[in-house]
Amino acid sequence: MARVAPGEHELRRVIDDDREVDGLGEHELLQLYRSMVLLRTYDERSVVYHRQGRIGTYAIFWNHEAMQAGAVHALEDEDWIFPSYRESAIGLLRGMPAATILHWWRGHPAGWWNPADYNVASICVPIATHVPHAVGLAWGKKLKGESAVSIAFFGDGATSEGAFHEGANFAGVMQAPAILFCNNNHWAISTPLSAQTHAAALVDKAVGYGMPGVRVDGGDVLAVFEATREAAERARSGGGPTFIEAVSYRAAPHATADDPRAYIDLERVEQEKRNECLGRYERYLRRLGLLGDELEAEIKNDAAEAMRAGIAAAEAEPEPDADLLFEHAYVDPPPGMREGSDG
Amino acid sequence: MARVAPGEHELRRVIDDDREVDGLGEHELLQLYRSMVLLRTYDERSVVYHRQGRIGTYAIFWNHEAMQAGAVHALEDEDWIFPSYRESAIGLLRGMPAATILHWWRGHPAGWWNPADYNVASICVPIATHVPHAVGLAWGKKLKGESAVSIAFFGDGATSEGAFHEGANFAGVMQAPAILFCNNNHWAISTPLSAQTHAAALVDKAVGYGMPGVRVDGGDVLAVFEATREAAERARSGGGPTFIEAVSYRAAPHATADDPRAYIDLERVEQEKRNECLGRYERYLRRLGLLGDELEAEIKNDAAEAMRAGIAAAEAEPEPDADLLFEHAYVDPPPGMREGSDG
Amino acid sequence: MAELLMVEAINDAFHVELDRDDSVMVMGEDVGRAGGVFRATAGLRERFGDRRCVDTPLAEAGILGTAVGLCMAGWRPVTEMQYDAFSYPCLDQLITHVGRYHWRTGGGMEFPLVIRMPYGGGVRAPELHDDSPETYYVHTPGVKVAIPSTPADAKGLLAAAIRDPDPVVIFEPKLIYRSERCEVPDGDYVVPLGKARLAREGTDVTLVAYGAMVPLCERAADELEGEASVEVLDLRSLKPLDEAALLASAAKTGRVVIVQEAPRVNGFAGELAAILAEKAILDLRGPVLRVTGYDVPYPYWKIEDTYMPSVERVVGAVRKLLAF
Amino acid sequence: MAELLMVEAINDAFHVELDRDDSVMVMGEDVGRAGGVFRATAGLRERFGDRRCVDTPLAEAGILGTAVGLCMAGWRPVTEMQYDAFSYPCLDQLITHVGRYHWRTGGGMEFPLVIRMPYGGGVRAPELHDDSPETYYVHTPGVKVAIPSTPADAKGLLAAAIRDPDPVVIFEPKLIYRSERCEVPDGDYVVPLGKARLAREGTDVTLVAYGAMVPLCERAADELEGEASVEVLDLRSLKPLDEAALLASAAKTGRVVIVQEAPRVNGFAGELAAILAEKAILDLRGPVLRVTGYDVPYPYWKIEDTYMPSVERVVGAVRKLLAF
Ligand SMILES: Cc1ncc(C[n+]2csc(CCOP(=O)(O)OP(=O)(O)O)c2C)c(N)n1
Ligand SMILES: Cc1ncc(C[n+]2csc(CCOP(=O)(O)OP(=O)(O)O)c2C)c(N)n1
Ligand SMILES: [Mg+2]
Ligand SMILES: [Mg+2]
Repeated sequence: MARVAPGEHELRRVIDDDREVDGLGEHELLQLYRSMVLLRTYDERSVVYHRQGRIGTYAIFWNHEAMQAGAVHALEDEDWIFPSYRESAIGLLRGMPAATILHWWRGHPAGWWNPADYNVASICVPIATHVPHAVGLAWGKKLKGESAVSIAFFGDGATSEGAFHEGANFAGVMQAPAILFCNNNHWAISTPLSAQTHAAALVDKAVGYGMPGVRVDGGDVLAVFEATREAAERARSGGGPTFIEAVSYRAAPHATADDPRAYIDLERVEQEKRNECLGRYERYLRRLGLLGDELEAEIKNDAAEAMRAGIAAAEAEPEPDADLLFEHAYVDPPPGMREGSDG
Repeated sequence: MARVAPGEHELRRVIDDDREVDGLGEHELLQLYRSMVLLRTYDERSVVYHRQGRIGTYAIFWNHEAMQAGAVHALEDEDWIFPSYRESAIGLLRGMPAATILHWWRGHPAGWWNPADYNVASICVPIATHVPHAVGLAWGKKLKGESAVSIAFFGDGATSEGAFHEGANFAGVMQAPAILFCNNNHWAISTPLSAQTHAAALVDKAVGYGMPGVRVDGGDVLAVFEATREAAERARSGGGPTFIEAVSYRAAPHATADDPRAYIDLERVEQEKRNECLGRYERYLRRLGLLGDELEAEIKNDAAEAMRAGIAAAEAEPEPDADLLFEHAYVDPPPGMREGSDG
Repeated sequence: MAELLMVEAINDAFHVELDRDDSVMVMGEDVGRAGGVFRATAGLRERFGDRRCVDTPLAEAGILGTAVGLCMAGWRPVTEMQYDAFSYPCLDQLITHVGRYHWRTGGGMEFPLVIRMPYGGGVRAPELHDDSPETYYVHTPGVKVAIPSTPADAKGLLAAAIRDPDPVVIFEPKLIYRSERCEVPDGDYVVPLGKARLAREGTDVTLVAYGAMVPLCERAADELEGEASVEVLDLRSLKPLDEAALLASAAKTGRVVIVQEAPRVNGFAGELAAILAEKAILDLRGPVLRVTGYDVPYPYWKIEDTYMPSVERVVGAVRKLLAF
Repeated sequence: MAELLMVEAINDAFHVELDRDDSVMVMGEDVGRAGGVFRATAGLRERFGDRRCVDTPLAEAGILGTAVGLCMAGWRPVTEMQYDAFSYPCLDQLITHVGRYHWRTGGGMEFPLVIRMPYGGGVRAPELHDDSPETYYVHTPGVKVAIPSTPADAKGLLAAAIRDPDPVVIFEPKLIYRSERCEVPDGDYVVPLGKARLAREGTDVTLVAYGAMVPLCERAADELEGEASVEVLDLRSLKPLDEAALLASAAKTGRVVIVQEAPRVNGFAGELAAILAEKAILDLRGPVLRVTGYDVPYPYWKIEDTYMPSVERVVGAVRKLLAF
């Protein structure tokens, strides 16, 4: 009977083990921190903006910042990121203006970007359907002899979809330089992990695709960094894809429209909040003596400022021209495209 | 890094290990033999009938009889079988007339049966799409407090489809009393296993669904029987689903329309033919002293007679009434169903 | 009679039907613990248990595929697709199996399953929460399709679908899920499939619509008050189609405008126009006009109103037709 | 000019296009080692290597989904779906991504991929080898659809599709893959999308068709020789549609019969009839008739001829129209 060797289910950790990660100096550690703060600020402000009616329904990623920042920092600029709605603001880490992402959530066409400008694919709304895209891109780069790697972010729920499976299998067969990054936050809206899979751990799926699987503490930005860097190096050097299960917990509602009190264990949520990823990393940096009150305040101010500027820029944008409806549906549109009113 | 404990990849065997299977007496062993002969005869005659223009394109299952007979004999009559086109004649083992199956391949509506008559679902043509059906049936029986188990037969290629994945995952989550029986004959038409998956073995997929996986010699009818019986017992007693990988080899063309010489290793095919499953079982029965020339001839004659009667009955059937076109599209058809000519 | 929102009427239908027939079960993403993201299935898990109201894994083909097997085990599964555009992964099971399995068994087995989903635009939602996919479903043989436009019809059509021996797909216009409370009959209530509803009588022109386009057409009729006597036909059911009602109204008014929010090309409005071109050619006093979505991806919501058929566009089409 | 079967003409187009542009690649089930189950891709793997002619895993959504990513890496992937009905698993990728990704990037990236598949009935095959799924594709915004009926068009349209900057779906009528050898221009040869072909000129009635229904209409026209002068319009491309050619022919003859083998309800013939009902109402001398498949699962092949539009049914419709 097939089974995974039990030891493999242990989470890789850095912060709680008080380890250090090779090659990460003071500068890099603080850059990581800046990224996490930027994401955290984006997220918290967005919830406020939603309440103020400035943006629409918004998918909260509070306590997911370590996964997003840790993974992105482990990549090269040439590498491609395929986000789900949960990573909507990940482009910030590639220099995308906050206003762009705010526009996306405002339903404004200025929120649609050219992926080639940042090597960040469009936000994928239908679950898991971007996994084959990320694999196709990585495979395509390899076929062209280029060295870029791709990473797809998706949730625990996504692993149930056929699209995940077909993409992961292609990745294995084509030995695509792709990283399948599963954010296992234990919930798919109201559906708990136990109703999503009977596997002992999601990482167990990796073996069925013939690819290495790694299980990492998703609240530990350095562990995520380390695991992703290793996967990216393997991919870039021809070693094929890796499945990363980052174990975390959704300590906020699924989105602004959701009320998790009906289904979630509130005590567990409180416990997770006390151990949330940004605070954990702050305490680590303080233990190393790299972060003090002043620097923390400065970094948080910078992020708050970026968001103030972002929302101001977004709101200064004129309302979109209705004729945009017909822009870009096709490169070379069929003559009937605009028909709809009365022939 | 997750990986399957290496020992698990070994094939379970009975015949080559010269073991015996608990609870299989002389009668049962010969019944198994009769079933294999019946299937073999059906298959070989069908290829001839195709050449004679009596039936259409036909999917050959030569050297797959051990898997089909071994598995079906391990089930109870209440258990449901979900065949693919490769198991088109599996109903024979449940008392379905040969003529019915021949009709299916003749494109005659008399080839469509009521699954409830035999607990054999309709032949599934689109790859892997019947896996969720088998799982849903098993889950539904369990919800009703009934004890029936289901088995779905599918190929190595089928494991790449999203439908396989979604069905298998449901089986795990619902702890459905289902057996996922993968006939790994190493080819999906012209596509070799190595282009289908990067997994070391297909059985490695089981762990990702949190279900037991078994790897068995698909040419060894007794090994298949034993593994399936164990899976059925586990399912019936509430232990949930099992994935069985039966390792075999497609020693014949994919179907009558296929010419494998363009892609297959002909030497390997010859070697597989010499070790084909019916001969292996015959030699085993002879070693046990259960089979002699006379009995073998009698059993083979019976099967040949059944096929002669089957094709005669099929060809005696009148051509179908064209109005059948409109039968059974709906239970309660919409008024416009028959419109098509000119309004 | 209670005054209910559409989504409450649907919930009421569930309570009645699950109580009435214990082979009915509900399954889908978030239908149980959360009671559905629109709360259409609220309270069912508590009342009927987690075996008859099942939170499934996130896998639409798995939901519909296992539902086929559940039918074979004697269940009447009512599946939910969480949103229109998230139903697309189930199309393979729909077309290859759901619509064919009864036929494939020579009529031996029935597949009385229901697929329901919120559909349509105008709700200021992110991408892919706005589609009107009825064409993909109605074109598929073996499958019936209904689309309510009022709370009472939402209840009655769902009940009819659950009791129907064939697979039925119900599209629920999420734009009007909570737009208005209306009287809904208590308890057992069935609106038979295949009967259109004359939402408004008129003599000069017929507006044909379904779902969220029906109240829009009624507003257009209001707008045209004094100018033209407008009939509004709410189809309610696309297959079976109440062709008699369509042809009768066309014969009466001689002028037909069909309103559909789905993209125009090969949408269901085309089928209706084709029926008129075949069977009402001598009754028509002018062209059959279609007011529809466009052959473009459903847009960002800041400009979605430009995509959606509007009162203005419908009124414009009517005026054009009257002036023909 | 060589005399080629349709499937040979397709193979020829592949050789020319892969040679011409080294960003073109071919992918699908059995397209490489076996050269395709119909041998449409024969010889490509040998000539262009296994990186440009790829045997994929058995996974249609994976094929189309990775093709989207390949486009982002600068490739022009030509995907094969092995048969019509086996393309349904790719519909989710088609509708949610293939048709929307260019728009989603604000026009920044192009997705010049091709999906091709053998389609249609009449070939004495088992279940699900006979579908005509064009409606599911043509209704999808952002996607173009072409269907050749001759070997030369099969070559020219495939070349046009490969060079087109938008996603294009090509349905190849397998019934006539090997029915007849015709002259096919050598080398570079493109038939632009959106131009219909007047297969036969006539003055009394127009038969509108595409794919395998075109030769059938020509046979019907032969049958009607002496009785009526029949025009046969081969659309070749469903989107973009040559509406001008359709309206011109309707204006000339005043009588139109549309022939489609897909099930009738909400099929593409309905769209064509709707266009006529909108834009040709003053030209029509009688109803627009549709000769189509029925709203039933494609049948067992012993009786498939009853399902398929026949010369007899087309002739019957024409006579009915002439007598109107
Ligand atoms: C194909 C599809 N089905 C359903 C949905 C609706 N939906 C949006 S988020 C979500 C849950 C996703 O859970 P998970 O994959 O764990 O990601 P998380 O939201 O936890 O990041 C669902 C069901 C969708 N977006 N796409
Ligand atoms: C969804 C789908 N795609 C493609 C096909 C065409 N097809 C028929 S058999 C086959 C190969 C199947 O291989 P495998 O699953 O290994 O089963 P085997 O034929 O070896 O028994 C293919 C691609 C199909 N029937 N269904
Ligand atoms: Mg999750
Ligand atoms: Mg195989």
